[in-house]
Amino acid sequence: MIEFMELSIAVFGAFIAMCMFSTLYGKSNPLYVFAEESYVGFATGLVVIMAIMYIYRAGIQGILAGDWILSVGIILGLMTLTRLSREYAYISRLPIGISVAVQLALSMRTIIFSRFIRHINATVMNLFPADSQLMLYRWTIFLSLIPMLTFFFYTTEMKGPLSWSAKAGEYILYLSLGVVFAQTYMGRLGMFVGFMQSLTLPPWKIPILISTMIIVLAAVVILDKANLADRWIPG
Amino acid sequence: MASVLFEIPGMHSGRLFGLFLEVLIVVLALYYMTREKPPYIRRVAALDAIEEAIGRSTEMGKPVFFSYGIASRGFDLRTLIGISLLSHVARVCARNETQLIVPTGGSEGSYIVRPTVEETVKTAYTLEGKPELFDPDNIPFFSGQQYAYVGGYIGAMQRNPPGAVIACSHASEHMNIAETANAMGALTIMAPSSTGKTAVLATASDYLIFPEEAGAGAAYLSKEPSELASIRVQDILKWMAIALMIIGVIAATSGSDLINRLVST
Amino acid sequence: MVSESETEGGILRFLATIDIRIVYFLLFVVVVGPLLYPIGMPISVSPDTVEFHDVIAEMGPDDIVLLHLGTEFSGWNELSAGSTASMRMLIEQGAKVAIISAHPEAISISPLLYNSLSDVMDANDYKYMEDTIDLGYMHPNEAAVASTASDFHGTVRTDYLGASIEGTFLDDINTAEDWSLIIDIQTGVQSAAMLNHYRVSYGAPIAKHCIGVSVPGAKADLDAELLVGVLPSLRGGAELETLIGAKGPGVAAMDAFSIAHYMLLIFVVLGNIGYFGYQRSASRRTTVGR
Amino acid sequence: MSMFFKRKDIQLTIVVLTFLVVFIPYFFNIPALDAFSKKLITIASLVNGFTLALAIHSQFRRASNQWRRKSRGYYWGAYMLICLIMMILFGIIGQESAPWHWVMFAVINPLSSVNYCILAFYLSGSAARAFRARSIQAFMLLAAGSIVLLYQAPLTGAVFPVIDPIALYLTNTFAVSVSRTIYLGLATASIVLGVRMLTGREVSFLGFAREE
Repeated sequence: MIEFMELSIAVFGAFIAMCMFSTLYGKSNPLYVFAEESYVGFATGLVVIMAIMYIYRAGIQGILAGDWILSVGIILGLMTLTRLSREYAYISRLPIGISVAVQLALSMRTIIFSRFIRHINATVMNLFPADSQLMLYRWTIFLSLIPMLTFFFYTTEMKGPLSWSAKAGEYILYLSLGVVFAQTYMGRLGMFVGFMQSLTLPPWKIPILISTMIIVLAAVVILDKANLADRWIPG
Repeated sequence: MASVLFEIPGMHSGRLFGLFLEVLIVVLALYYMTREKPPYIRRVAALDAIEEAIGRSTEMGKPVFFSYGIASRGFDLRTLIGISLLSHVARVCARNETQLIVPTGGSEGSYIVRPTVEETVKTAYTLEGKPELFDPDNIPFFSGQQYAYVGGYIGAMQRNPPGAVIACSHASEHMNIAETANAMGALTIMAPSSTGKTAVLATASDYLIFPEEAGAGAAYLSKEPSELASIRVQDILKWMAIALMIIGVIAATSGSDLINRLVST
Repeated sequence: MVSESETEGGILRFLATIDIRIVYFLLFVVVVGPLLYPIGMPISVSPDTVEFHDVIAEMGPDDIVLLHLGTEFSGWNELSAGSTASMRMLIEQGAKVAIISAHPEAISISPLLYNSLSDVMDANDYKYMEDTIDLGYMHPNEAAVASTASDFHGTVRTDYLGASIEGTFLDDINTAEDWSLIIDIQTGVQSAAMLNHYRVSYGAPIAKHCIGVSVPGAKADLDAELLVGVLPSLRGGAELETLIGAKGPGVAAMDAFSIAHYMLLIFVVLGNIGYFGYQRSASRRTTVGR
Repeated sequence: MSMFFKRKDIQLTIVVLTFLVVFIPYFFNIPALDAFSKKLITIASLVNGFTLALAIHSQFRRASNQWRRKSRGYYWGAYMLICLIMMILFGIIGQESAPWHWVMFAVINPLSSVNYCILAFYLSGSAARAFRARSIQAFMLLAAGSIVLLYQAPLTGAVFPVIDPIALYLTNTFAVSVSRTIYLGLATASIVLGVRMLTGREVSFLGFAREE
């Protein structure tokens, strides 16, 4: 026996998903706006409640456990709220400045390792290892990386060998982007397939999916043909 | 990870070369920021496209849409590049008296960025001597939620078809914007912020500005010493990376792991 | 009467300038169709998946693993198969698992994970609080990630419902280096922060299960030894299910996955035929006109 | 007192000092500074949490503007606010409660999912429409993309195993080098941006206007 809760989630979930999909029809319509505004409201509410939970768990609980220095975080946090007033917005500069400075330090102290040094390390390899496949991989990475880097020089004039290298870099760049395109498509398709699977499993959901699809599509077409689509959407 | 060449007492192991590079970048950046003579910087082709796109919109009497991304991390590199390009686009639009619409929102970080964007556009109109043309309603705030913002953005384009859409530094919503802009017959100039987005937008936009080109473009247009310095230092570090890689590969192939150990120190 | 060349131009023109809505409709059909009527096409397993599998296979009862949910619901559709298979392996091997969410929506994903594996947990006498703990939404920003990496108990004191974690297996965790493995389920939420503050700063091994968009970057990080394994997209999930002999939704989705890929390729080929054919015939007409 | 917050040099000094407290102990072994920096990091993560109040404020302002102007469809703003408030109430009732569970799975789950998977449609559409071998560059993109697309369909590898090594070669080499190219530039650019912020050449984050 399917519980009412589960059934209502399946029916409403499929309906509101189809409302969102209706944007593919190419024109805005009230069903889409209904889905969109529902998402904005509920998702913003979710983010807010989660932020409060985080402040409570990482901050208030810590203060209650005797880690009083965390109260500085709460005070500075409250100071950011002055941003809402035109008159006192300047007070928020202090907490925002501190928060940005910490983020900046966290990023600057690590990015040089994770995005520069480790990648030089990974490129600097023996180009003649015993494994022939590995050899091919290493040569290719080395020989494709350097022209691509030269393609992105901006303060050096492109003359002679540098311009040839940059031209080669451009072709390699497009070849690489082809690979990346395919992988991106795989990702988006994976999401779509996974989502449609969640709407068809267990099988009792299938009639719900198909009927909501038909109802929403019919509603969108009727609204469009009757020129009603524009009337109920925000201007 | 290769073993370190040597250690310095009082310092954490394996972090010396990183600190050296940081200090080097700081010194180079400060040098180029304060130098009188700006560094040479080559023309970036996509910038011509921006002027062309605005000109086309002016002729058609349609608005230009410009967005700087959703600023999900507040004032990060990509957002600042977007704002830098915006100040240029706003000036050209003010000069041509073309309507410029700048959708804002899309993330929590966008709340802090939005007032700066408004100021930037206002300043551009004032500098062009046309402050009366500045209209805050042309900088709509759609939502703090990524896809609700996209919904608003797309809706605005559908109601007020643009002549050109210039979108920088967006996240996954870049594709939605590009596709709708194409459907509305606008000229699309897309400046994605990552490899994945560059690949997909290569098929969906009229002009593509590579992530690094956008930074160079912003520096080229603003002629601001600190932005020009940024491009110059990036090039120097790239030369350095190439040198380290070539020497390192030659050394590694002949059996020495000196470079790997040096950079791991 | 319509001449042959004009008819040909018509078809080629149609191919070159196809109505997008036809593509959209067909994509719906080729995805939903095989889900309703599965074909059961064979799949091959890639070396990346084997590497990812081997990393998890090394975990045992003495190991404490962090399952980091850097995904929202949409990403979960793509990553659920691989994540569930990974969690199943950990439960069967008796490894301890803590879950941290980095996206507000992920707090409702961990219960889904536990529910889908409740029979495996029962069969292995795997219990909440003793063997696994859900720590809830503790990674809202980069500073928070750095904070749990450098001072775990200074930041996290309770599970997601407020029960104290004192006296549990998490007592052994003080900094990021105490984790035996981190399985990072990623759509890009705090992904770089995990690398910077867990891997680079403390050397914690990270195996990443990511959406297709992030695969190129993850591959570069794998090559740079910043990651110890990469499981790419839904396909990786299906392959992992195949490897551990627990075929589930991932494998079932592969029919639709294959056909949708072929559909796109067919459109690209037809579009190019249309483009070249239409352009060529158009230029021929122009030449004749002159 | 207000001068303390309004003066750019004072604010910048605080920013630089905070930066150094977090930056230095990462490289040098100074236990006291390290302990302090750890607390500072937690404090910063808490401060970030409060910016959410700005989110609610902006949503209320948007909805009330629509209501005041009585612009077309103004009632949607009110509907959105009701949803927002309801969600906060459900959160207060508890994350184990039925209404919370219902909203998470009947509203947020499907809408979040559709928002992203709709991109599969846009990608297919633009590929079908614009993936053309117009130039050598476009041909390279198309050729490499097609091989990898073919490989990614799991059936291909099972029927024609010959495609696997070719596609793996492309994904393990070219996709790696293009990401690496971007990373190397990004690291330097981010650090230079940091220098610009710390030296007061980029002050928009403090709420000072960006000037030409």
